Amino acid sequence: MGDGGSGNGDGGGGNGSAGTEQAPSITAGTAPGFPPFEMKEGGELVGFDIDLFEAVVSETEYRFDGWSEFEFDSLIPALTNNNIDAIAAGMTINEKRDQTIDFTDPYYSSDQAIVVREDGDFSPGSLSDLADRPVGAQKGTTGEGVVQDELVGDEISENQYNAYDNYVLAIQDLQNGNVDAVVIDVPVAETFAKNRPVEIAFVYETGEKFGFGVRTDDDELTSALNSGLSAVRESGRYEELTQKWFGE
Amino acid sequence: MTLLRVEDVDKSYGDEEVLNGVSFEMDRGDVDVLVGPSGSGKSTMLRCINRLTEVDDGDIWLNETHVTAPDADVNALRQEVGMVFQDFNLFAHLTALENVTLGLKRVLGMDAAEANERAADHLRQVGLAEQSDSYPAELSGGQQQRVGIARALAMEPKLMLFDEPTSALDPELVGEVVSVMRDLAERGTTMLVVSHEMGFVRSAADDVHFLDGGRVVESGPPEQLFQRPEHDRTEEFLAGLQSRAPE
Amino acid sequence: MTLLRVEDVDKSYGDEEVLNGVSFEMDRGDVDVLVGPSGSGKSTMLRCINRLTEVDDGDIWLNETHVTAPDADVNALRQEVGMVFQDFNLFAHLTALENVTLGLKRVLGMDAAEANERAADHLRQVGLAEQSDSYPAELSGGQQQRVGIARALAMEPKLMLFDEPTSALDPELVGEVVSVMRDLAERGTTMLVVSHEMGFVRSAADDVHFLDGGRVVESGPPEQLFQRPEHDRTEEFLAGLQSRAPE
Amino acid sequence: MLQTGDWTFVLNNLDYLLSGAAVTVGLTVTSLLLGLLVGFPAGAIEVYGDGVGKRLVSLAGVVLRGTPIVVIMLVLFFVVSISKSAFVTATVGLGLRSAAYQSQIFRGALQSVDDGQMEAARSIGMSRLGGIRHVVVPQALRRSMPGFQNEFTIVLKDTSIAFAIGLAELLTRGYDLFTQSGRSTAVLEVFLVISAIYFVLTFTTNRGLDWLSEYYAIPSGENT
Amino acid sequence: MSTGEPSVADEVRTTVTVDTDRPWALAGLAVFWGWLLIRWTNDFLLPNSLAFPSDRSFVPVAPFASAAESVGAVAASLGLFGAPLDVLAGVLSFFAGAIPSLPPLARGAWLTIVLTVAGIAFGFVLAVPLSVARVYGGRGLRWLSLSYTELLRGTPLLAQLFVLYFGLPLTQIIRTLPGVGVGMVPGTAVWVAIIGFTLNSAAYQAEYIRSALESVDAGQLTAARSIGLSKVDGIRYVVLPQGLRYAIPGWSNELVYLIKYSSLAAFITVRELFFQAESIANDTFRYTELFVLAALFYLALVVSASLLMNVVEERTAIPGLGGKRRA
Ligand SMILES: Nc1ncnc2c1ncn2[C@@H]1O[C@H](COP(=O)(O)OP(=O)(O)OP(=O)(O)O)[C@@H](O)[C@H]1O
Ligand SMILES: Nc1ncnc2c1ncn2[C@@H]1O[C@H](COP(=O)(O)OP(=O)(O)OP(=O)(O)O)[C@@H](O)[C@H]1O
Ligand SMILES: [Mg+2]
Ligand SMILES: [Mg+2]
Repeated sequence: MGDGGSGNGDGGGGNGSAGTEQAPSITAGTAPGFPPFEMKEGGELVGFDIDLFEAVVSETEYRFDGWSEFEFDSLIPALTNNNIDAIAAGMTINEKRDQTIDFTDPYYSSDQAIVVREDGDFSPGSLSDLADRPVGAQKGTTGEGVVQDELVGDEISENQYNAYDNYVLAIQDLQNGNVDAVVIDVPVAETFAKNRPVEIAFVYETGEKFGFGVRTDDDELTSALNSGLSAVRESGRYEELTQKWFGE
Repeated sequence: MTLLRVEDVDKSYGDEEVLNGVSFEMDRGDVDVLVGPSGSGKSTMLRCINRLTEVDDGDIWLNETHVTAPDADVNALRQEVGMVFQDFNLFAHLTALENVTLGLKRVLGMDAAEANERAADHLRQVGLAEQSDSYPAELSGGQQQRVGIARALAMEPKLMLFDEPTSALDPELVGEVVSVMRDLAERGTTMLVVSHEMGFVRSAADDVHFLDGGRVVESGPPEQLFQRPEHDRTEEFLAGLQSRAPE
Repeated sequence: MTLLRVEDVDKSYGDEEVLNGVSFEMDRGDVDVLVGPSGSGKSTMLRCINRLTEVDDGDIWLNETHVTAPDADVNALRQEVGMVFQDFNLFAHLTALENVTLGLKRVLGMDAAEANERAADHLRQVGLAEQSDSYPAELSGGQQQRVGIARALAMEPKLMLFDEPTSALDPELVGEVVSVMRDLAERGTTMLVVSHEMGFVRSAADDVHFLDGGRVVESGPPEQLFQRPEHDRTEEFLAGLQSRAPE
Repeated sequence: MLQTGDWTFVLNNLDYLLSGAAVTVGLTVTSLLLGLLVGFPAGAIEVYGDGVGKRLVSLAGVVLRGTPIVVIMLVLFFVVSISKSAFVTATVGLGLRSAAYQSQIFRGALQSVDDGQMEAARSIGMSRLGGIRHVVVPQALRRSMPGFQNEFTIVLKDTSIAFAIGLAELLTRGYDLFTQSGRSTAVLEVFLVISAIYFVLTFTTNRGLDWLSEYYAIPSGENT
Repeated sequence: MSTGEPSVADEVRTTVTVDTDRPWALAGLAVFWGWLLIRWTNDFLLPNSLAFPSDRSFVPVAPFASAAESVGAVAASLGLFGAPLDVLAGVLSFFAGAIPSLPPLARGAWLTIVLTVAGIAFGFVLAVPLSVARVYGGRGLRWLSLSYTELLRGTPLLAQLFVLYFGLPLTQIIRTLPGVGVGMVPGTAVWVAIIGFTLNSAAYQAEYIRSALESVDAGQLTAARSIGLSKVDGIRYVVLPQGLRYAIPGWSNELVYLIKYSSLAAFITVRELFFQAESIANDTFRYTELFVLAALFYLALVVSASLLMNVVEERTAIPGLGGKRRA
């Protein structure tokens, strides 16, 4: 399985919780299909999170041992079960997650975009306009949280919410007409709006922030990543990366 | 009045000539028996008559029907010709009664009541009134064969074919089936029977046809064939037969 | 010199008394035959001797070995007692030769060369030198049974048990097996045989034991038993047997 | 729906897919081996064993056969967490489930060997264990060939479910391809190609196993 | 092209059965089904005004949670000897964690059953002509039927579902059909899943039925023809009724398979049992409870299906035909 990002096979690598060794190695998990944060290009794992996390780790004493790919909603159990040592997957810091895992300082802030087809038949201006419409989101994301908390039960029925393993499929199904709107992080939505026949109808402000996920008992790694993150910001590398991935 | 006319029938499987210019005739009410060594073509001959097997050459007529014509209606023909098999071939998933009614309902299009009535009649005729609700597996071989006979008879065919109807039976069960057949013969049913049951042949057959290697070697009433056969081959074969069944 | 002593053996299955005080003796070189109606306990008697079945009561001695002792070494015992089965039970995945060598190698611990040599000898003795590489499914029934005999003989047992060795064979194949057995008898093999093959019994048996309902009704040399049986039951049974096999 | 551009895209990434197919094949082999290693003794215990051991084995079998493989894999990965490696986890999941099925195949095969074979073995002085080993098992193994063949294709296809724990096998890689931005129009092409690869794999292994079982068949068969 | 025809193996696989002489297993099933039926009635049939809230469990959590806590405390105080109590506390807290997720799992189980029953039933309708074509058809029909079964059996079900859902414009068509997704009628994805299971299951069922048809004695059809039945009628009235009885054991296997593989519908957004379990687990991070619960649900469904098929087999048994599984 030697190819590219999927480093599940390299077994015995670093066990992050060992802690005592010099320069322990860490494995990070991500969920591609979330452009421009993480995605596959020609079999290679690329994206903002990928570059940023690798840059951050290189500022620490930890040795980076490669990426493991998961479905987004499998990342947290993978982390708590030591399958990986950190999550870099555009993961929003929220209370529920914070009870199970720890987050580093935020490295990006985002809101949720409501994406619709470009044809203009349907252009909602607020969540209540979505009443009785099939709506999609990716399993386990903040977008799903918005749908579940704000829509299901009030505006739409449970059956009108379509949950996908992946944004790309959600957008695909939007194009196919199986859902009328998809709730999705703004930067991702912008990428899709650029190269797919979809557009952002409106932005639902959640003020959410992305952080890297770390096990609760792994304070050393948390603080190392935090200082690494400041170092990357200070060196101007962070600017470069946002320019590279979000710039025109 | 001629009911069945077999004219110069040929049949080969690959290189093997199984029937080779077979001809004979039967009148209505006749009971004819085919005898002959294993592989001589007896079963094949029967199967040609109801077109379970196609002849290569020659003609078969049943009354006015040209059996071997390519456009003959085989399903209609088979209603005219009842067949009783060596290993019974009762429909395993149906009771004795249902075995008999299936054809009445699905082929003759009778309604259930009528079919049941006629089937019950025929089962009674073969002595199985009691067993009508039993499944084949619950019947003895002799009883199964009698259901087979009832099943064929119920279609009220013009001609009944029997292919060694008793040879798969235990010796003590042969009697019941032979007696049913003798009964039929006495009541004027036209029957063409492959059998080596000498008791039946002697008491019921009008004509016996001796087949060997796909040819009719000799035909005639049983007394004639048994007592003064014209051919050595016939004599030899029949002598073997008679010593085998001494009753 | 007594080789086998069966003393007052009882055996029941549930309520059914299958053996009921059976006693007899055999000397080295004897050929004894057990006859009796179906269910009379003949097979059970044989199986008690090599402990495929356990007796309920009574004793069996083979030479100095107390067969029925709870601590007897059954595997050692079974090397001393060869058994030939009605339906052969050849090892289906092994060739004729391998059928014979398996026990030599795995029980007697011979090396391959020695085992092959001895097996080939025994196959030759039963007339199957040619077939040693054939699998059971490629052999006729008679050939299979001869391999079965060779397999048992190769262990060089003191006593050979045969349980109706010819009754699963087509009539025309019985002869080959009987002639092999007759051969063994002439060469002094001690044999206890369940068989109703009159040809074999008359020409080879030293003693015949007639079992009925789990008891030895009568024992004696075949002439005596056949010509002046003491019991009506014996006479009746043997009369049936002899008429069945007129050769 | 089928577009040349998409075909080119898929064919350009064929080596990516094929390396996924290699993972698929590897996973199939390790799982089947584990299944054999565990399943064979388990089958033997169900036939020859007794008491608690037998009960435990058959209970484990019922649980493994009654639960979807995706649930088994997720439990192993996220609940029991037997290994960091998705490959090892998938092997254990598929392997144990396969063991549960293989044990039934062997059980059936062992039981189908005629009792007379064992009696014959005992009658030449073999011990029970010797009889099982030299007479019953060799025949049972041959008889379980068709069942094993069936199991082979089932495991091969079910490796695709390791998708759920992120193992980069064939299906996951197909998924990777069309979830790249701008490539979602290639869904159908991707799936046609990976289906074709699966088909070639199952078809050729089946023919291979056919050949193998014919090669090792006992002449004239045992199908009496 | 020749198929590997693993008929022996297929029969061997019918193995998820319970001994009917284990009353506790049957009692457990009875409770499970009783609860499911009440739950469904409550959630789907009763008007909201009358119904118990559909997202609340019938059984309160609190007693389990507090019991778990107190037993756990006692266990801790006993030290080493508390081990059995510790287990009990574990079981109690498992229930406490599991109870809130029961209502959504019941809804998921409903869809699982819908998918399975529809898949097997529609699959059967397809499988009969497929197998008949294979056994009695001409060259062309035989080849067609063989290719279909080989193709569907040679590729993973998951891939087939992806093709149907994402690869083909099926969803666009189904979506526009009247009634889809309205009220109790399942939505688009469910229909796509049903189509997938139907097509896939038809291939497997066709194999079981084919080998069963082939085991019907040829004399049966000859006899049927000899009383004047046409070939089609002979197959219909004589061969199929027998063959289908022989096919029941294989068919039970297929039912069990389908129950388990219906979980793959989760990957195309169908909210069946496994989907519900996974999504609650993702939400609450209670992976252990949810996956173990899901496994228990599936086991209960599978065992029930086996029992049901045993009854069917007994009911359709005819002396000398079917009934006892052929060895
Ligand atoms: N379907 C077939 N294909 C090839 N050869 C056949 C077929 N049916 C019959 N035969 C051959 O035709 C010959 C005559 O067979 P047939 O069954 O008519 O003989 P028979 O006189 O009925 O013999 P028996 O007394 O053994 O039933 C035999 O050599 C047989 O092998
Ligand atoms: N394992 C068993 N369990 C129960 N009953 C048995 C068993 N083996 C044999 N029997 C019964 O013991 C009786 C004697 O059987 P046995 O096989 O010894 O008779 P036999 O004289 O060899 O008869 P046959 O000539 O039919 O072989 C029979 O009634 C049989 O049903
Ligand atoms: Mg014939
Ligand atoms: Mg006996």
